[in-house]
Amino acid sequence: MLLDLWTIVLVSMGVVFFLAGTVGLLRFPDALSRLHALTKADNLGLGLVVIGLLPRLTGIADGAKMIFVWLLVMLSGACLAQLVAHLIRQSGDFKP
Amino acid sequence: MTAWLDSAALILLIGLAAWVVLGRNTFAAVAGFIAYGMLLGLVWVELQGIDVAMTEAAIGGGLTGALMIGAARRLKSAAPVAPATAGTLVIAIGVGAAMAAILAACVLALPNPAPSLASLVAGNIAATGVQNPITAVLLAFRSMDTLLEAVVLLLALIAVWSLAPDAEWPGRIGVPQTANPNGILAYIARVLPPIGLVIGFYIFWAGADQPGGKFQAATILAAMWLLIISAGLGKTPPVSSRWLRAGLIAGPIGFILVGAYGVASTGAFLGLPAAYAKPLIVTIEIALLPTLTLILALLIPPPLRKRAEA
Amino acid sequence: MTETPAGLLIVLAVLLPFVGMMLALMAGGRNTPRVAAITIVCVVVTVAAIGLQVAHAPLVYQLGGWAPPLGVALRADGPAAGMMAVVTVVVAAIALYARRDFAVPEGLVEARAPLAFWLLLLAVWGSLNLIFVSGDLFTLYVGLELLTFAGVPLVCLDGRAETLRAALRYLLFALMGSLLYLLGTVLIFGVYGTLDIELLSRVIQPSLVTRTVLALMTAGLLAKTALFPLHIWLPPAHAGAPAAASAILSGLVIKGSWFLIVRLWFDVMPGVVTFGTAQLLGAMGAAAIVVGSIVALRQQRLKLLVAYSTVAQIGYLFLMFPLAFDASAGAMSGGNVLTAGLLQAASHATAKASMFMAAGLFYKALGHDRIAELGGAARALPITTLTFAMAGLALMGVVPSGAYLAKKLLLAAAADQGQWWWTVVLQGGAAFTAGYTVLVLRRLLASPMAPEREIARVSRLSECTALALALASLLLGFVAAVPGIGLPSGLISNPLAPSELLTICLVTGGGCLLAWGFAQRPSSVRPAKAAFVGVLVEDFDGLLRQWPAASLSLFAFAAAMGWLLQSGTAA
Amino acid sequence: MTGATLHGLAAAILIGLGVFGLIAHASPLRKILAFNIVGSGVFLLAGALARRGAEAGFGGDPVLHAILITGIVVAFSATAMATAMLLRLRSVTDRTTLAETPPRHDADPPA
Amino acid sequence: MTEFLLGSACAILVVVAVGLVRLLRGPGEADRMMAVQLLGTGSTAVMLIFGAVIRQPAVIDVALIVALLSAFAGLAFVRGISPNSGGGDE
Amino acid sequence: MPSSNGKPEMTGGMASTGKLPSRKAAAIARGISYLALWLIMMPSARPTDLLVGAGAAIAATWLSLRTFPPATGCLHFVSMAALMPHFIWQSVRAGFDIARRVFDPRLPIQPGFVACPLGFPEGLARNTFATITSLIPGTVPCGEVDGVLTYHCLDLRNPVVQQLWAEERLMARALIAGRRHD
Repeated sequence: MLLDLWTIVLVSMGVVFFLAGTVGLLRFPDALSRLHALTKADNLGLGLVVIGLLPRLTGIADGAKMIFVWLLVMLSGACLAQLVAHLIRQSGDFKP
Repeated sequence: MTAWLDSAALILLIGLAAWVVLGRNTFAAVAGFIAYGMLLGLVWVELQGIDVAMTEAAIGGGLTGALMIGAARRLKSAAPVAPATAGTLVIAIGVGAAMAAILAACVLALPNPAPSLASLVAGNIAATGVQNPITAVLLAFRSMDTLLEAVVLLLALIAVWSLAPDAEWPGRIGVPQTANPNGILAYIARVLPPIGLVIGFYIFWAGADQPGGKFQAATILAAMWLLIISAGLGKTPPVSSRWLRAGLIAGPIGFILVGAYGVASTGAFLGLPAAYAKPLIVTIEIALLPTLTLILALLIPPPLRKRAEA
Repeated sequence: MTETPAGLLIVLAVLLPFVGMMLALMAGGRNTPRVAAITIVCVVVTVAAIGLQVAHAPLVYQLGGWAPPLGVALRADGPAAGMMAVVTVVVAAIALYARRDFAVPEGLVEARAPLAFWLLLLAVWGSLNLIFVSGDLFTLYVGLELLTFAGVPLVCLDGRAETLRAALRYLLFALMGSLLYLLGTVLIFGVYGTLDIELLSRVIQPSLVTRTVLALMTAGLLAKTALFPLHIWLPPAHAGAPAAASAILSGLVIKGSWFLIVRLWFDVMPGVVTFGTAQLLGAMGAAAIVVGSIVALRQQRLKLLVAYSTVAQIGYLFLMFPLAFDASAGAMSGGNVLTAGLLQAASHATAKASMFMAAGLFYKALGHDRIAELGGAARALPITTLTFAMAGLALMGVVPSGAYLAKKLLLAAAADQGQWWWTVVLQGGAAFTAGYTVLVLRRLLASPMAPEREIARVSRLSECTALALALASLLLGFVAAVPGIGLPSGLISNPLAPSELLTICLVTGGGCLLAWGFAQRPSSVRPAKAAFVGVLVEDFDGLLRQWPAASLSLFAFAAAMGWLLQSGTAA
Repeated sequence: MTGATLHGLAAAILIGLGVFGLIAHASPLRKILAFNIVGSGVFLLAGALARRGAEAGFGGDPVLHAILITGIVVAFSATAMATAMLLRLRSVTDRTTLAETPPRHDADPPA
Repeated sequence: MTEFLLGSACAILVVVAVGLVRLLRGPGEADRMMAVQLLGTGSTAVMLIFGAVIRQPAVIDVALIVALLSAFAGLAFVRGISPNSGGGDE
Repeated sequence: MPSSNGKPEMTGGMASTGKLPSRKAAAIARGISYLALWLIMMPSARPTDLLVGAGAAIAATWLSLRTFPPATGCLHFVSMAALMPHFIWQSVRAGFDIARRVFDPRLPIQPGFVACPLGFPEGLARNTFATITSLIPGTVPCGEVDGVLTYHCLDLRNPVVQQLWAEERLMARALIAGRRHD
């Protein structure tokens, strides 16, 4: 029961952060600010979903694998964010 | 509730497809196509085709997406293409709609209960020694298709090679790619591929008993290799390389040799003797893995020298 | 259904070319042609062995020992063995012909075009053998794709923009066809739960889905076969490729998808076909003959002329479908008409390959292939001129060619069923063929325009190979004498009977008239009245070969066929 | 309506969309994209059929799934080949459409 | 519980779909690709949730592949749209 | 662009003080971590599975040593692991920070660039630092010129540079820099 509560709370929060990412992507005025919303809110949303799902998995290894998926997404997201940021600055794709 | 999730994913999928087809901007269409590929993976998970989901996510989303982006960039400077006339558009809409309607009617007219070979597979899977039914079909029941498919890939590569400028034959085709060796692209190209290698081997090895297998693994490995190449940390081998050519034919030739062993041991080409079925399947997969990896990676064309010999 | 002991031969026939291709890739450089030659010898022996076996009984092989529907079976029946034999002859001839053209140039370790050519030649062969013997619809799909992937690069071996464009058109259109075929395969599986041709042939019933499937698959395969009006890619692709490659494309590659249509209509779902659809297919064939021939007559370049004549000859291959429809049973039935169709395919494969070879030799010797300036070529290349003439005669259906035999059988069937209109088409088609053969021959035999024309040397081996192939086509009619083919005896009781000779004279005369009427001529000469029709037809053809028009025709054909399938049963 | 039917209908729509793109787009790259859409529609249709045939404890008909994997790889190689051809065309000329030039009535054919 | 999980999966999908407005509107290429990344992360999350619902651990492997390959596609995109990326053909 | 003069001297040349491990030590450390990764994915103790896992780990280590020679720097695993909770916390803070701003109807942001001179030399150390700092609240690194990383900040009113320097001090122990790639 407590575990269910854990799942419900964390997954719901995950949804909220995905929402934050989307709203940021739509509301922020320039490309670089949108990038902030994307890299930060989304990764946290995915992380919360992952942690929320942990008690529902059958094995510890599955949980570790799931966390690894999250870390992988974070790593690639972080690197990609820098590359995109560099690109936006270079191409003048943004308004200062 | 599942129906809701299904519908949401499918509506999104159709929307993205419409964007890919209808969008004006080619780059935007390609971006939509990548999103489409990712979403397809999800839809396949919903259809409980885990193996297919892996393949579609890896090949449909990742590799094809990268291929298309590269192509779109290089075609940017080409002369613009005249848009279709209104008449063509109207007729094309009609044809597309008619096609969709007829197929929808066919889907609704399919017999119930649906025919299936699932129980036949379940009844015979023990003879193959593997537990993943899809691997059993791919490497035992319909192994001819898999063998021919490896040949198809090889042939596609020969076709792509046959397009190379004469001046570059038999060396490295295309311009080597470069990037700042201390930049972030090089950084990720150093960090990610070893991890991808471990994941690729895992997907490959797990494929005998659970979803996964050589195609998915080969796609991952190919993507990692391409990442290394695109960051300037490695080069494609020259087409004359003995090692490369040996790797390219290792898979199909190994497959055929195992098949010939089947003639000797079971009396049927591609037959698997019950006692050694699983080791033989693994042997075939091990032979195919480098071949598929090399071909999938080399099928993504490197930048060509412009007007090298025009 | 039970397996036959010699079945392993079929596996060999399919896999040996591919193994040869891979070993040739590994060997590389100057060893590639050698490995290809060894492979060809091996496959020739295999196919001969298969032929001997099939003469007694069809061969069946279950791969991996798994019986359909779970496994995949290969079957070599009479038509499959016959087609395999024809392909073997043509491939061997093309290999001999191309030995000089695709040798590695001096001073190079390896060159791109020769390597690609030899690998692709073997790949085409393997895929064709696979298509002939495969008993599984999905394996056939893989075979079709193999054939496409092997055929397309042959078009653009020289890397010019025009040939690249032609190859891309070919590839995209063929891919559209493959998708339609695959769609049909998937739907079939959804209804019957098997893809095995023999199992399917027992259970398949006309229904909404099977009719849709037949329409989609036929349309897709026609796109790959380039039957008019789906010939968008054929003329530029076949005319732009190197001669040996054109011979492969025109003589062999299109036969793969054509044979698959035959399998589909005669073996998989003969009961789904209706009278109307069979007539539609025949009508498209007739249209192909008329339009293809007229446009061929108006060409100024020899290779384009031969390419358009291929468009017309493809039409010929589809005339057997309406005649093979058994109205009383409401289904397709094989028999003599099917034999006639296969004979036609065989004679076209050999004759057209040798015609392209001859055209390539003229091009090589003269440095151009402008028909108007071919004068004097006959004196320079007498053997090749003879080759061209013989290939033309074989295509026309002169005694004792295979086409003659086929025509006899089809005419008999048309008379039998009272479908007199196909008689007209058959004889008219022969007249058209005579037309462009005569047109070219007249130019070849004319005296040279400029006496100081430089003539390059061509390989004598190539010339002789082309001649041998043309001769083979011309003598193909003698297969009627072979027991076991199952042809009615006494078909060619007296080939020199007055009625036969009269027919030939009439056809040739008609051909001369057509050539005179439609051919382009120097602007100083007043064009004949028919030339206006010719220009119209030419423009019509140009319009149809635009991408939107061609792709629309594809779906329009599928729709028309689906409608005819549906309404034919309701009536 | 079951989930499988839903997916089948969606597949029909995808195929329709892709067919439209194949006909309407003049740019070869967009044609290749549309080809991929049709292809994935066909695969999805097969997936729906496989789901209908789920039995013996499998989530779907494994034969159909295996065939699909083969089909996806073949479709990818076709895409790669078409793209390579297109890029080669691009490296030789500026004009990447499929329409033929020069017009057929030209008097001076290329050598 | 299943209902809740599927519901939240649905919610994530809808939210991410709304983010695709950036794919449609742009204005820059980078904006479009951000929307694609958002969809990639979102569909990974949905996939994981769905895998937990149907109790199929192999779905995590699919998510793993999606994560790895979407990174690859993203990097290709960055190189594809960058004005001075390597390669000699411009 | 607000420049950031007055950077404390102590950070200069930071992170190059640690001793680089030998090639062998680096290989063993990486091999073990890749093997651990394998075990996470395939927690099976069957000998064949372990054998393949070991093979995968060896291949990955070989690849890693090839593209990323130990001489170009390394991460100190223990210190890095010790910092993990801190990074995660920063990442959570970043998410909340974004959510707070996004859902605020006034949209309280003031984006702009900040230049941040760093002690980390080019290569692994600086890249890792940049990657990790892209996860902390309000900053995304977007390129570097002569040892100065440029950050895009969501809110220039925050003391961004001080925050980054604090991170730098924290990470100095975990990042051992080597020569640059060439």
